Amino acid sequence: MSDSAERSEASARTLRVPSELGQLAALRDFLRTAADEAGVGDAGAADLVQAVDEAATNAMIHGHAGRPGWVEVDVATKDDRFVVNVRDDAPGFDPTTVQSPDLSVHPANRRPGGMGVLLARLCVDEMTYRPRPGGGNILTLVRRFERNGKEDR
Amino acid sequence: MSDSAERSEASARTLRVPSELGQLAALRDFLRTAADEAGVGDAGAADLVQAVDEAATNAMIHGHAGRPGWVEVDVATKDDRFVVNVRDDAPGFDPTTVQSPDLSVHPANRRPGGMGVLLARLCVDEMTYRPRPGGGNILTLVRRFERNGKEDR
Amino acid sequence: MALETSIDQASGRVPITIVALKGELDASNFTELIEDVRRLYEEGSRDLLLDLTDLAFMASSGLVALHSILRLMHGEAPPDPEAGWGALHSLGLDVSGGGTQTEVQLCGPQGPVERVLTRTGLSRLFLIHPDRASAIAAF
Amino acid sequence: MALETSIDQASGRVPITIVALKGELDASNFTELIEDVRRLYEEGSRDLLLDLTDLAFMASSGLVALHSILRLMHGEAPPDPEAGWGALHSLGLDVSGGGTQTEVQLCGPQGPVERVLTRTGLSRLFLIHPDRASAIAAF
Ligand SMILES: Nc1ncnc2c1ncn2[C@@H]1O[C@H](COP(=O)(O)OP(=O)(O)O)[C@@H](O)[C@H]1O
Ligand SMILES: Nc1ncnc2c1ncn2[C@@H]1O[C@H](COP(=O)(O)OP(=O)(O)O)[C@@H](O)[C@H]1O
Repeated sequence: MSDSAERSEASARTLRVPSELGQLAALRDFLRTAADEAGVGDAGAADLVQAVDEAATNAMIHGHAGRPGWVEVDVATKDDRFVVNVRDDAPGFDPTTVQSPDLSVHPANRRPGGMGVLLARLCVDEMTYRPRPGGGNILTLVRRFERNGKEDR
Repeated sequence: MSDSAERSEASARTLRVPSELGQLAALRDFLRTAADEAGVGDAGAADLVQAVDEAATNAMIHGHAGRPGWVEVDVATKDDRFVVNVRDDAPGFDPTTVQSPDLSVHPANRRPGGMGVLLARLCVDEMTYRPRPGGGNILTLVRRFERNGKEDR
Repeated sequence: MALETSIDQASGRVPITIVALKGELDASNFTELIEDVRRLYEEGSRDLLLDLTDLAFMASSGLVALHSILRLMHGEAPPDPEAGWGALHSLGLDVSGGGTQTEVQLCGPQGPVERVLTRTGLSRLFLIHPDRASAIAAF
Repeated sequence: MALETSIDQASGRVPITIVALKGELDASNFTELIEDVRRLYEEGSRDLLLDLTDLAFMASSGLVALHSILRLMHGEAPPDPEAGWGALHSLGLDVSGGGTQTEVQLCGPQGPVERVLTRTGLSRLFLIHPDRASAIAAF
């Protein structure tokens, strides 16, 4: 697995940005273009953009927390699965362990914030975490889509 | 130098694509967005896009020549210099050693092709080559521009 | 795509301040939006319509901005962005009667933004109108 | 942005086939353009106008396409893309009199594309018109 992960790190289309909130827009554009090319559809592309934005924002705000670092996103299509890896070199943190806010509580009685991980989760079909060999984190997000007549080339 | 080169490899905004001609459009979009953000101006941005496209195309066609590999572009602004590094993991080749076609010969009497390196050179103010530590190539392209009243932040 | 904010005035049964958002609301700019509204409140605005028609993207930090705007427009101590999101407390709104506050209303959310509001339940905090005209009529 | 090719017919003093390019002409698609023109020549086209108005980008491989198109429209053996660019020879056009061939003409190149043509000297191979109307009048 580490072998295939490293191969994907080497050759899939990948955007790396410095850990600055002003770079989030570039990550979103990158995702949007890649999802459009893959034929994921408007809603699917928007959801992928949302999930990646939340993951990258957390890496920058909570992970790097002002220290220098990078966040990297790579994309690949495997059959009907659009697969995104969000990598960073921040301290290890597994967001799949974050407890979801209780949505049955009226939002007026909740604290603001704490919605990012939940939103990311709701936007994709799979979210898996593993530590990055060499330090940092890899969050893998998968969204299924219908390959509506697009040619396989 | 290797130290600062590796630091830039780690944190500047960077797009890596697999060595496939269908990925050139993504590299061009990336450059266009970054040059626009930096305020390089329309003509300057178009020239940078042209130079990077030619360099990346050569890395794919002549460098990897059908074998798997990657091409990576990172961008940074230093004062009035927009600096692009085009990296690849292809066999070592220094394009600054390529002899320019003789433009005084009428194009009807020239062979087609052989214009890429020349065009790239004409589009930028500096073009320097160095081998990539660990294998491959680094071509650095610099274009000067007027920071017309853009705030330094 | 950055965030552009434009401000208009309209009169329904009350004077309405309309803040139209264009672009993308994310972690890099949500505090600017809070500051804009803080200033509007200080200048006397009491009823606010956020026009989301041209907002292409809203991150979860945008939800924090909505929460903060609601606090501000209810005259609660404006949250200090420097203190981080954790410093914001839950809203002191009485929701026991099931009523929705009317001081801050939304209009025009497109698919992606609407899904964010719905998925997180934040839509329950606001009256959400399809467009500006119907929103103005509702104040 | 991919490359879109649309084909029109017009009649000047001769029947003119107009190939309008939209998008970006690069190493991934230049052979498609050559194939389009090969087919047009086989179907009888003898005078060709390339409308570059909506072409936002042309790589040096686009220049190879222009070279090949010129050969094709002069009835020379169509180059074999499989054999690579090196297999293409120089054009057998007589340029000693300083005249420019008229079978392939260009119109509408915008800044970036025009600079590519000028910087490489390829502009000397073609009559280049500002727009489609003036090009049609010139055939
Ligand atoms: N990459 C990360 N590194 C460290 N902590 C994180 C990371 N991502 C999330 N967290 C923690 O999980 C919490 C919930 O995250 P999230 O749902 O995105 O909401 P928010 O960021 O608004 O607090 C954060 O407040 C933080 O404590
Ligand atoms: N990255 C590279 N690796 C190996 N050879 C290269 C590379 N770039 C250029 N070359 C050589 O230099 C020549 C000139 O390149 P160029 O000016 O781009 O024209 P063209 O690619 O059309 O031949 C190529 O034909 C090739 O032999």
